[in-house]
Parts: sequence; structure tokens; C-alpha cells
Amino acid sequence: MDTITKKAATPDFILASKLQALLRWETFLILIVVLVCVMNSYLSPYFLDPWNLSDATFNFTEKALIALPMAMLIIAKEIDISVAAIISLSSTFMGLVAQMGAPIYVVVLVGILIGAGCGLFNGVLVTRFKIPSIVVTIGTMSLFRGVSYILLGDQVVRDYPDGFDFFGQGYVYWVFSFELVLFVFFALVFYWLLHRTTFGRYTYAIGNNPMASYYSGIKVDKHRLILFTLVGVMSGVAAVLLTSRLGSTRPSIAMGWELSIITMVVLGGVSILGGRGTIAGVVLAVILMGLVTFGMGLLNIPGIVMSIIVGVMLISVVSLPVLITMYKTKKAKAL
Amino acid sequence: MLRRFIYSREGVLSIIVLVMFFGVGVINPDFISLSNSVSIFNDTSILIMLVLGQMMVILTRCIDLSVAANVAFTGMVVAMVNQYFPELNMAILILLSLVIGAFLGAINGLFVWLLKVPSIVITLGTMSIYRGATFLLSDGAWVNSHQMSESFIALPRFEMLSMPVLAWMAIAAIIIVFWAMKYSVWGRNFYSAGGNPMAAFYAGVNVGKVQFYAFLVSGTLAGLCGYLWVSRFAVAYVDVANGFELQVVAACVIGGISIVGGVGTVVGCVIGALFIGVVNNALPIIGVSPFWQMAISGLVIIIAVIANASSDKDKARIILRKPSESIDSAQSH
Amino acid sequence: MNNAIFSLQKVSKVFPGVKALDGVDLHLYPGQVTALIGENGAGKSTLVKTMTGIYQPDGGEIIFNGEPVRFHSPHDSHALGITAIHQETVLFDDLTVAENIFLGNYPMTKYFSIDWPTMVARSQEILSSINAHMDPNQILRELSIGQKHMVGIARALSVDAKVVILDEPTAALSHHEIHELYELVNTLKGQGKAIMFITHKFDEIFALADRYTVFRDGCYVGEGFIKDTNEAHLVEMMVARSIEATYPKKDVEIGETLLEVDRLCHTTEFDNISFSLRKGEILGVYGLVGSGRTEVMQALFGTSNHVTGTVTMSGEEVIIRSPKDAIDNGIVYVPEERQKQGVVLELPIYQNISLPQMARLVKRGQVDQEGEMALARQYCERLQVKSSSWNEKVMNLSGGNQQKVVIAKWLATNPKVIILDEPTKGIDIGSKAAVHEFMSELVDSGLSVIMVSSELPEILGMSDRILVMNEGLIVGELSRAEATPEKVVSLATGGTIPC
Amino acid sequence: ADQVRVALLVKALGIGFFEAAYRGAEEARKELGDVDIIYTGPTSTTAEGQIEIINSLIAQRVDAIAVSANDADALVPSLKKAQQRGIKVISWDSGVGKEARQIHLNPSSNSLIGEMNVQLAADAIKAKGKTSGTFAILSATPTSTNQNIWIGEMKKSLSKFPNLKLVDTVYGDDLADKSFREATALIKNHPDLDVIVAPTTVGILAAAQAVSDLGLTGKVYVTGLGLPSELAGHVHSGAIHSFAIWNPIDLGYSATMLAYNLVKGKGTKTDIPMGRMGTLHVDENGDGAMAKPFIYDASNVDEFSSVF
Ligand SMILES: Nc1ncnc2c1ncn2[C@@H]1O[C@H](COP(=O)(O)OP(=O)(O)OP(=O)(O)O)[C@@H](O)[C@H]1O
Ligand SMILES: Nc1ncnc2c1ncn2[C@@H]1O[C@H](COP(=O)(O)OP(=O)(O)OP(=O)(O)O)[C@@H](O)[C@H]1O
Ligand SMILES: [Mg+2]
Ligand SMILES: [Mg+2]
Repeated sequence: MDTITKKAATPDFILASKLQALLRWETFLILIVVLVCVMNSYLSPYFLDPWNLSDATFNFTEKALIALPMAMLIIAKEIDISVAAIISLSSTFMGLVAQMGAPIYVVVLVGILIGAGCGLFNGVLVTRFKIPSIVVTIGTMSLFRGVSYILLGDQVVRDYPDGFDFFGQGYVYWVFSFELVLFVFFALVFYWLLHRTTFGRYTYAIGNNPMASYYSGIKVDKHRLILFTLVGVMSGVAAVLLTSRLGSTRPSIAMGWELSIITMVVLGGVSILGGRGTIAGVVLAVILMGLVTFGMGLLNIPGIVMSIIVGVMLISVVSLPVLITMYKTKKAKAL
Repeated sequence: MLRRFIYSREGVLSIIVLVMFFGVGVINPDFISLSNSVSIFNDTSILIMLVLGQMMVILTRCIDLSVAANVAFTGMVVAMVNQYFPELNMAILILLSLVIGAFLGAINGLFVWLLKVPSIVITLGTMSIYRGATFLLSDGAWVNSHQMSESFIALPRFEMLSMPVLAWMAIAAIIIVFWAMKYSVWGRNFYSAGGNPMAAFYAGVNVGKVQFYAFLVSGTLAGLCGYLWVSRFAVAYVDVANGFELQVVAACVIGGISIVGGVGTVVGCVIGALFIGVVNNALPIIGVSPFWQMAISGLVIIIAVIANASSDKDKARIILRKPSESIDSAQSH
Repeated sequence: MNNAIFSLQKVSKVFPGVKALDGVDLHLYPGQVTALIGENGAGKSTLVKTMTGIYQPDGGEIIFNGEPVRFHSPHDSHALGITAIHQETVLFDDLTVAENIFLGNYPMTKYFSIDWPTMVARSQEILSSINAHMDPNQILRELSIGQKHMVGIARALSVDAKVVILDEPTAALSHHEIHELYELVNTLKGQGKAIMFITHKFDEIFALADRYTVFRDGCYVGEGFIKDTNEAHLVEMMVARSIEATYPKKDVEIGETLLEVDRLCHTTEFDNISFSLRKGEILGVYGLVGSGRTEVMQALFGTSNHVTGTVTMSGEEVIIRSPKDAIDNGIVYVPEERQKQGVVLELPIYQNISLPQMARLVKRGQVDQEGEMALARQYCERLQVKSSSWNEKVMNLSGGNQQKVVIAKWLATNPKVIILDEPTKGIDIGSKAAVHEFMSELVDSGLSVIMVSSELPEILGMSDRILVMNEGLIVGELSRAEATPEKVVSLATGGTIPC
Repeated sequence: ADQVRVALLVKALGIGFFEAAYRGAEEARKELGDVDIIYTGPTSTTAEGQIEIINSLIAQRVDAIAVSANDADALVPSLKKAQQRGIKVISWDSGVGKEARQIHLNPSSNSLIGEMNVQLAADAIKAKGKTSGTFAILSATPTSTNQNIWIGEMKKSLSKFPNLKLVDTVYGDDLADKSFREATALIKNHPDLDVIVAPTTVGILAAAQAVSDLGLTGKVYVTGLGLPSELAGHVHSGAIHSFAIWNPIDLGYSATMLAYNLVKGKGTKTDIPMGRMGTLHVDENGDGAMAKPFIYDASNVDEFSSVF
């Protein structure tokens, strides 16, 4: 223990160490983002165009909105792989009420409420029956989308009220789409929630040691329930945006999104084992993935090749830090 | 003994499967005929083999999401080899599928073993990579039945004792894995490494290596299934077995393989796979609307895991001695 | 000196940031018990792991039977007949007793398969040879902690060992079981095995050991024969200072009744628990391991379900359904399983301290980090937590300091009743004294303390009043004056008070 | 002169039919000389994947997009945006809502396809030596638009075939294993079934395989839409008597020609030239259809199996 040098226990020290922590993974991501930008603008003359970049954001904002609460959920040692199915179910219900002639605000409200309901349902199954969340959500993934199929069958709903297209297609100012602005807003909200509030603190504590958190008076199950519901709510929000962007609903909407969302979160430096990760990391990972796929799209690289690249990125992201520490300890031993 | 089985998780599950099986038989008596039972088993064989591999992986606290992509890649390779060298002996092709599958599994296993990175992330990555590689390899083209040699297609269909080779292969896999998991040190290591890695380490078990073996076996079986799949459906293309990994994991979960490691039996996972097999085969027979099928399978999974979870609850220890119990225990001494 | 069967010479082991072993020597002799003594963190367990091939030493030599050896894995040491019972229970909850005993060393048939019937039969033999009666086919999860320890011991005896290493084997055993263990050690000794025994309890050292070796901060300090030494000498070697009175119980004026528990019942764990606690009192709760003390305390703290009965604080009934309710009512609990239930190892000290009262540390909707820091500083300084900064992860603290963090966390909530469950379990003599001293201070400042302990001297030395539990029931209550070791043990093992 | 850049956006890469269409597009490129073809498509057949690609095509300012859509409605907003940015949009094979494209090139008219599928079933029954019989449909997913349109057309045209009876419609989701299982179940549930009609390439293959595995070759015929290169084996084995498909090469060729001519402003509102394929007549909805699907059987399948 003597090897550790004494440092004054002052708040400045917290700040310094916070900065230090931030300066690792996130800096690395920022560097890559810049690199990708430079490469993309070098490789394609179309890359550095505000409208094109703005268009590119549509490819990830909805997924990114779910990645935010998903990051918190994974930090708290849980996971939800039913999110894409929640989008489908909540879009289906929006479609049904829209068909009955509901006004915009009702449609939106229904979308968000159904999302919240699905999240709550996941949360109740996880906390009430003490089943691992990955197992629960494998089941509800089929259940939620299955219910969409029951309700809609082979129908398609496209009679959304006038003006509903604003959410997924409208612009707030110049090239800034409503989706993008909403994402920035929620990124700030979740940053505040995770890093500034007691709720965020509890999330880390639970993710690191649920038992000790419970013994410290945290209502662990309630917290998990809220997190699942939050993921549901944001899936509902994403469903509103996606439905509005597509202008129509089908049960097969958002197929396979869960994996890209989880990929974003892991790429952002959130530990899949819980307890570690930041919103800044997730946001950067989202931007990185958006830029990489958009850049490759401009070069017309087939999607399946892109998925190879994303797969390699994912594996490197978790392996690199391990390799680096291995190398460091080897060096330390040699000394 | 029998009573113990009936009350165990496996017992409850097999009763549910049997009730389902005969329930469908009431609606359509042909369903429970011997030949149809064989055909359901045959249809489930590939799933069973993949589930056996996945069980080992899950026992060691890992998960292998890349199995379906492995099936697609290996299937494509052997199909293409067969297409260009139709004279090549089937034994060599099967060996090839085992080797390729094992290789892909080993890649997962090495990352988990040597770098200690979470398997869910690794296999999520290799899942995209293997399937992408299938696309690059085939350039998106299919290999069709008439491009495959006769023996390539005939092998899994060849009937012995009125059961196809495919089903016999599954039975062989079940027996081998059952023996290994019960009677070999190598197999018992999966339980100890997953049940308590620290203690396993203290007992001289190399946990990382055991995890590596799990991925190796899972990959090898997936490779074999790759050949079996393209041969059975007589076509190889990029999307082969797309999304099948979830069915494999679901079968494990239904079969009572604990996702947190260390608990699960071969019997359980075979029943879990048969459960899915019976549901898959029964739904079209009893004429359930295709729109209902997905919701039903989701509901079934949820109910099964809830049942599994609650059957665990009674196992708490008891300090207080009820009068009757103390007599019991006194007698047993 | 050269007849040692197993020796370590100049062995070192480095962990990132810690030199756990710094060129230590150790010799074990056939037919003799060597006690290894040292404070918490002296490197004893690390040495055990190095001797059994779990860790590879960074320097030095291991000599077995006069020949240098290298253990690449626990397998190698096992093959030479070196077995160990580790400090942590390292068994498998979901496997059978028999398999737990033979795991890593299965009996095989000639067809290369595990011979289950033989395994069960031999387990039965070994278990009855140590007087542990259980069904080898039972799943370990269904056993009590004490029984599990017996399985651990059976495991160490399953091979024909030449060297047996016991790392704090008695920490979780009951009085009765400890005596059986003593007998066992003597039998093994008689069979000519070399035994190493690690413990923090001096009575055990003097009762069992022939030789001793002392470590301090990863360094070898000295060794010798037990018959040539005494406790004071050993303590001085261990801590390089002398320790004063072991049980510094202060006399505090005892106030009115604060907490009353009335007919607390649980469906399976305990029944009809009634007692009261007064202001400024230390209430000791004694019982054998598994007698249900922890369960009762956890019920008071709101962590167990299926509990009926009433709890009154200062005359008013309170309803406690979760730890939060308990904390709100001024009852806090320092758990037995410190690392699992007490601290969040990955979080810094200051965040651990503030965890139970985050809600009070909010400024403008945000966590007030400076307030948090101030709180942590105040209480950690009061408890003299040793750390480079309050921003250090709890993971990097020694066991005793982790315990202090837990206590600091609770004191910061201004509790009325503090429940300490085995507060000194696995804590060395120096830290132990500090904890006891602190307990005295607590009651002095107006708190009431419930102390669950399995250590008789501690119970007798610190309590104002003693409750004794057996098989889920309170079987007796003794005042400080009437309590004697015989009375307490007799009650705890199901007897009545001898007159 | 500047190159005209035409994007051929397909449902997903790695589908034989679209690879063949790409070859047709390449043929058109060679013929025209001043065209670049961007052949692209998502990893799996999802609308979201196609939209991402449309966004990148807009960014590249291609001159025209010729799309075979995974979803007739979901692509509408982004294709509209493409049009606003001055990109010519046509759909082919599988169409999109008419507000989102200028022309839709049907491989053949839907009613013709529907009728032809029933005709194929009738032919198969005749091949069995029967005059009347039953058939069932094995479709792709329950939500795939053109499948559903064709099934609807098949049902309509049933009145022209009084001797045919449709007994069941099932969905194989374009998955080999599920289609196989559904086909097997069809045969078991309807012991007197004569023909399975699968207007989808995955389905027809799986059904043919199921029939030959059950040893019912000659008893139950499979027919529908498929590619000669994929089905030649089953035609020879006898599981398939005949099947139909339009020529994907011609389709890709025509789509490219149409896109090019729209960019160049050639042709009139109702008639647009498409090179060697003649002129496309467009109706008031912007729909145009190519010729009748071509029927393949044992006599001609080998001739084409090496082509597409
Ligand atoms: N795996 C490890 N990684 C890093 N440091 C370790 C590790 N294991 C032990 N240490 C450190 O090595 C030192 C010696 O620990 P060890 O467990 O050997 O002590 P001990 O003498 O057994 O103490 P106790 O009486 O509390 O059991 C301590 O400072 C401990 O923190
Ligand atoms: N067989 C067992 N397996 C796992 N945990 C056990 C077992 N027995 C007891 N425990 C745990 O150990 C703790 C102590 O249990 P209990 O209340 O029965 O004993 P106690 O009288 O407090 O004894 P001690 O605290 O000395 O172990 C509890 O947290 C309990 O959950
Ligand atoms: Mg120790
Ligand atoms: Mg206790």
C-alpha cells in the first residue's frame, strides 16, 4: 500500500480524476471520429456537405435515442433485446389509433405509452420472477412483434394525420432536423441523469454490486423497473420518429435493430458486464458508426461488407484495452 | 427415482412436451404416428446438435451468437467445394465441415480464453463477420441442388432402420455429449468452470481453456450442421439459418440451462429443442394463423422460463426444524 | 533443519502496485504443525496460493523433498500430495457433495470414464471418518455453511496428502466443529503429515502448533518453536508494537428502552424472537454458525420476506419492509459478508459513504459532490480509514479498512441502532482492537449496538447483555455479570444453563 | 459528355434474380456508353436498409434511382426527397407508391402473373393425367406486397378454371427451413393435394425439395416462379413439371434504359423507349408492364439454366 503516493483528498482531485477517466476511451473515440471525417472527405467529394451530413443523421438518430437508456440499463447489469419489437408494437398501436382518426398528439401519446407499457412488462418479469433479463427479453421480443402481427397481419397503415410527418422528416432550423435536435436534447438529458443525479449514482452502484446497493437502502428492483420502463419510453419515442419518417406502419418495422443498438452501446465503452460506461462515449460511438456507415455508403460499399467492418470494430474495441494492459504489465514485469 | 425425475425441471418439461404432442394428436391423429414422430425428430435434429454445443458454452457462463453464421459459412464452403470438385469423397467433405466449423469456433474461443473479453460481444462481432465472409466468398450467388453431387444430397436422407442418417447423427451426438458430460473429466469441467470459476481454478481447472473447448465444440457442431443444412434443403446461400441463433438460445433456456452458468443437463436441452421442434411442426398442422405463430412462441418461452424460475425457489435452506422433519432426519441417521 | 519436506526460499510475489510477498522463507516438517501468523494483508493467503500452484512466484525457489519444483497449476501440487483448504470456501453449489470432494481428482474406471459409484462410496468413507454425516448425493446448495466447510475438509483429505495447508479453517466453524477439527489435525499429525495452519486466534495456535513462522507486510520476520514463545512475543513480532487491553469496554450509562422486537417469526428460519435494546447498550448475540442470527438481523433490517411480528422504536411501532425503511427508522446493519453486501468495490470511498443518503445530498437537482466529499472526509477521518485519498476505489483497501468504510457509511446516516454482524471476522488483532475501541465510543455517543459474533471472548468482553440462539430460537439471555463461557456454550449447543 | 449515373437498388444483395438483373443493366451500360451503374442493396430485405442507401445515393447526387422496393409505402418519403433533389426515380419488379416515382416497370401485369400461376397448376394436373384437382399456395412472408397481390389475382382467375380447387395458403417467410416445413405440413394435411404453387424463389425450391424427400415426385407437383439456374435439378428429377419467370436480365436492362431515357428526357409521357426491348407503354398511374412470363420445362430449362 505504501507504493501509492499520498494525495490530498480534495474535490479538485475528483475533478482531475474525472477528467482523466474521460480522457481515455472518449479521447480515443474522438480521434477516430476525426480520422474518419478526414478520410471520408478525402475519399468522397460529397461528404463535407451540410445537407448530406444532415441526411446521414437520419440513419442513426432513432437507434441512438434508444442507445441512451440502453447504456444506463447495461450499466445497471441488465439488457433489453426486445427494443425493436417494442418499436413494432408501439408503431402498430399508433397506426390503429390513427386509422380511427385520432389527432396527432393522441397518436404520439399512444406510441410512447405503449413503449412504456412494454418496458414495464419486461421490468416486472425481470424483477418479480428474478429471471435474467436476456432470457426475458428473448421471449418478449417474439411476443411483442407477434402481437403486432396479430393486430396488423398483412395490412399496412399509412393514414397518419397531416403534420405527423414532421417528427421524422421535419427540420427545426436550416439543416437541423427535428430528429437530430431531439437526439441532442435527450443526450443532454441522459448525460445529466447518469452523471449528475442520484439516479445515475444508483445505476452505477447497482451495476457494480446490486446486493450492497440493496443493503444501502436503494430500492434496487424499483430502480430496475424504472430503467426498463425508460428504455420502453425511448423505444416509443423512436417508434414515433420512425413511423413518421416511413409514413407507414408494418409489423416488420425496425427488424434487427436491437443488435445495432447494443453494438453502439458497447462501442461507446459501456461494459457489457455492468458498472462502467458514459453517455459521452455512447454519443461518440453513435456518431462514429453513423459517419463510418455513411462514408462507406457514399463509396457504395455493400452493406454486408460494412457489417464485417462493424464486427471487426466491435471486437477490436473490447480487445484493444485488454491487449494494451497485457502489454503494459509485461513491460512492467520486465523492468 | 421416477418421482424425482417427474418433479425435476426436465420432468416437468417432458410432461409439457408430451401433453402438447398428444394434444395436437387429438386434433390431427396423424401427427402422433410413428412416421411423423420420426420426421419431427429428423426436422429437429439440426437444432438439437446446435443446442448441445450451445449448452456447453452457456454452462461456462458464455454465449455463442455466431452459430447460425457459422452454419451459413461452413455450409457455403462445403457446397462450393462440392460444386467445383464433385468427385471428392463425402468423408473428406464432412471432415472439412468439421474443421472449418471448429476453426470458426476456435476464433471465438481464443478471444474469450486469452483476452478474457465477454463472449456476447465477441460472438456478436463474429456473427456479422462470418456472415459477411459468406457473402464475399460466394459473391452473393447460390449453390443449387443440381450443382451438388448426388451423394452430397443423399447422405443425410439415407435411411437406416427407417430413420434418416440425419436423425441418427443427432442421436449419436446426444449419446456422445451425454457420456462426455457425465462420465468424462473433460465434460465435468464445464460444470465446475461455470458453476464457480474461482473454485474451479483452485481445483486445477483451467477455466479459460474450458471455455475455449466449449466454443470449439459449439463451432464444430455448427460446422457439421452447416453441411447438413445445405444438404437437407439442397441449397446454399448467404441467408442460410438467419436468426437461428435465437432459436438455439431459446431452446437452451426452455431446457433449463441456466444462463448464469453451471446448471443444465443434456436431457434438458434435448427436451428444450424438441419442445421448439414440436411447436414448429404442430402450428402448421393444427392450422394456427401464421400471424399468431410468433406471439405464441414468445409466450411459450416466457411461460417456460417462469416455470423454471419458480421451481428453483423451494430450494432454500431451513434452520427451523418442524417436529415431523426432525423425526425424519433422526431416522435417517 | 534440513529434514523439512516442503520449503520455500526467498519467494516473492508481486501484484500490480503491491508486493504481497517479499523474499519469504518457510519450512514444513513431517508430523508437525506449523502456524503461519501475520496481520491482515501480511501475505499469508498469497503464500498458500503460491505453494499450491495457483500463483506462480516471481522469484525464489520451492523445494519439495529436497528437490526444487515448479507448479504450473494446482494440478501439479496436487500430484505431489499437497492439499489446501483455502480461506474462501471454494466449492460448487450446484454439484453433489461427492463430486465436490473428488473434483479434479475423479476416480476412473478402466474405460476412461468417471466411476460414480466408487466416488460416492469413498466420499461416504471420508465423511464418516471426520464425523460429518451427510448424503454424498446431496446437492451442496442444500447444506449449511458449517456442513459446507466439512465438505471442504473432506476434499482436502480425499487425496493421500503429504502436506496439508489450512487457511483460517475455523473462521466459519462452530465451537463444536472446531473441536472436531482439532482432533482431525492431531490425527493427521500422527500419520506423519506436514501441516500448515493459519489463524488469527492465539488459543488455537497454542493448542495445536509445534512451530510458528511470522510474516509482516509480505516479509519474513522470524520462526521458532511454540514451546519457546508466548503470546506477547508473537504479537510484537506481528505488529512491531505492543497492543494494550484487548476488550476496552467502557462503562456507559444505559438509558431507556429504544428498540423492542416482539414475536418475530419466519416461516423457515427462526421463530418467536422477542428482545429489547436500550439506549447506550451493547447487546451481544451468540450462537453456532447457522443458528439463524444473521437471518434475524436481516429481518430487522428489512431484507428478508415472510416475516411476521412487530418492531417498536422508542415506543412507536415501525414497519420495515426494506433496508430503506430500516435506515429511515435509524436502524443500520454492518453485514457479515462485507464485500458482497457492505461495499461497492468498484466505486470510490466517498461514493460508498454517501450511497445511503444520496437523496439528502442534492443541490439544484444534482448530486452535490462537495457535500459528499465533506461527509466522507468527516467520517473516514473519525474512523481513521487508511487510504491515499477518499477517491480511491474501495477495492484497493485492506479488509479491515473496508470494514471501516462500511461503518463510516452508516455512522454518516446518524443511526440510533447499529447492528454489527461478525464485525471482526477475519480481522487481525490490531484492527480488531480498533473496532472494539470504536464500539465503545459509539455507545458513548448515545448509540445502541447489537453485535452478532461467534467469538466467545469478544461476546463476553464487549456485551452488556447476551442473547444466545440455537436452531432459530432464542434459548437464553444472560447479563454481563452472569455470563461465563460454559453457560453460553452450553446454551448455544442446545443444553440448559448448568447450575 | 458527362456520365449518367444510374443506381440499381435491389431488395437485398445475394439474390440470384437481382444478380441476373444487374447483368442486364451492365448490358445496357455497354450499349449506351455514357452510363455508370451503381448496383446496391441492403444486407437483408428491410425498408430501413434501403432508406439508408437512398440517403447515400441522394448525397452522391446520382442521376436516377431504379428501385425494387422492400416496402411500397415506407420508401415513399425518402424517394420523394430524392425527386425533390432532382433525381429521377423509377421502380421495377416490386413497386412503390406512385407519388414517389415516375414510372413503375412491372415485369408483367399482375393479373397475368396470377393467371399464369393457376395455369401452371392446371398444366401440372394435366401432366398427372387428371382433369381436375387441388392446389395450395406457399407464399413468402404474410406481409410481402407483390406476393399478396399475385395471390389475390390467382384467386380472381380461379373462375376461369372450374376444375381447380385452392385448398390452403401458407407462408414460408422466404426461409428455406420454414418453407420446407410448411410444404411438408401442406402435403400431410391434404393427402389429396396435387400441386403446390410457390410464387417465390426460396419457396419453390424448398417445396420441390420437400416433395422429393417425401418420395412424392410425380404425385405432388410443385410450380410457381423461380429461376432456371436454381430449379433445373428439380425439373429433371420430376418434382417440378414446369414453372415460369420473366427474364430478369431483360428486366434489369429495361429498368436501366428507362432510367437513362428519363434523365435524358427522351420519350413521351406515355411511351418511353427501352432499347432492344422496344417501347414501354405507361398508363395513367405510371405503370408499365413487360411481356408475359416465360414458361420453362424439361425441354428448355437447360438452355437457360446457365444464363440466369
Ligand atoms: N489478486 C490480488 N491482486 C492484487 N493484490 C492482491 C491480490 N491478492 C492479494 N493481494 C494483496 O496482497 C496482500 C496480501 O494479501 P493476503 O490475502 O495474502 O493476506 P493475508 O495475510 O492472507 O490476510 P488475511 O489475514 O486478511 O487473510 C494484500 O495487500 C492484498 O491486498
Ligand atoms: N448453507 C448455506 N449456504 C449459503 N449461505 C448460507 C448457508 N447457511 C447460511 N448461509 C448464509 O450465511 C449467513 C448466516 O446465516 P445464519 O443466520 O443462519 O447464521 P448465523 O447464526 O448468523 O451464523 P454466522 O453468521 O456465523 O454464519 C446468512 O447470510 C445466510 O444466508
Ligand atoms: Mg488470508
Ligand atoms: Mg451470521
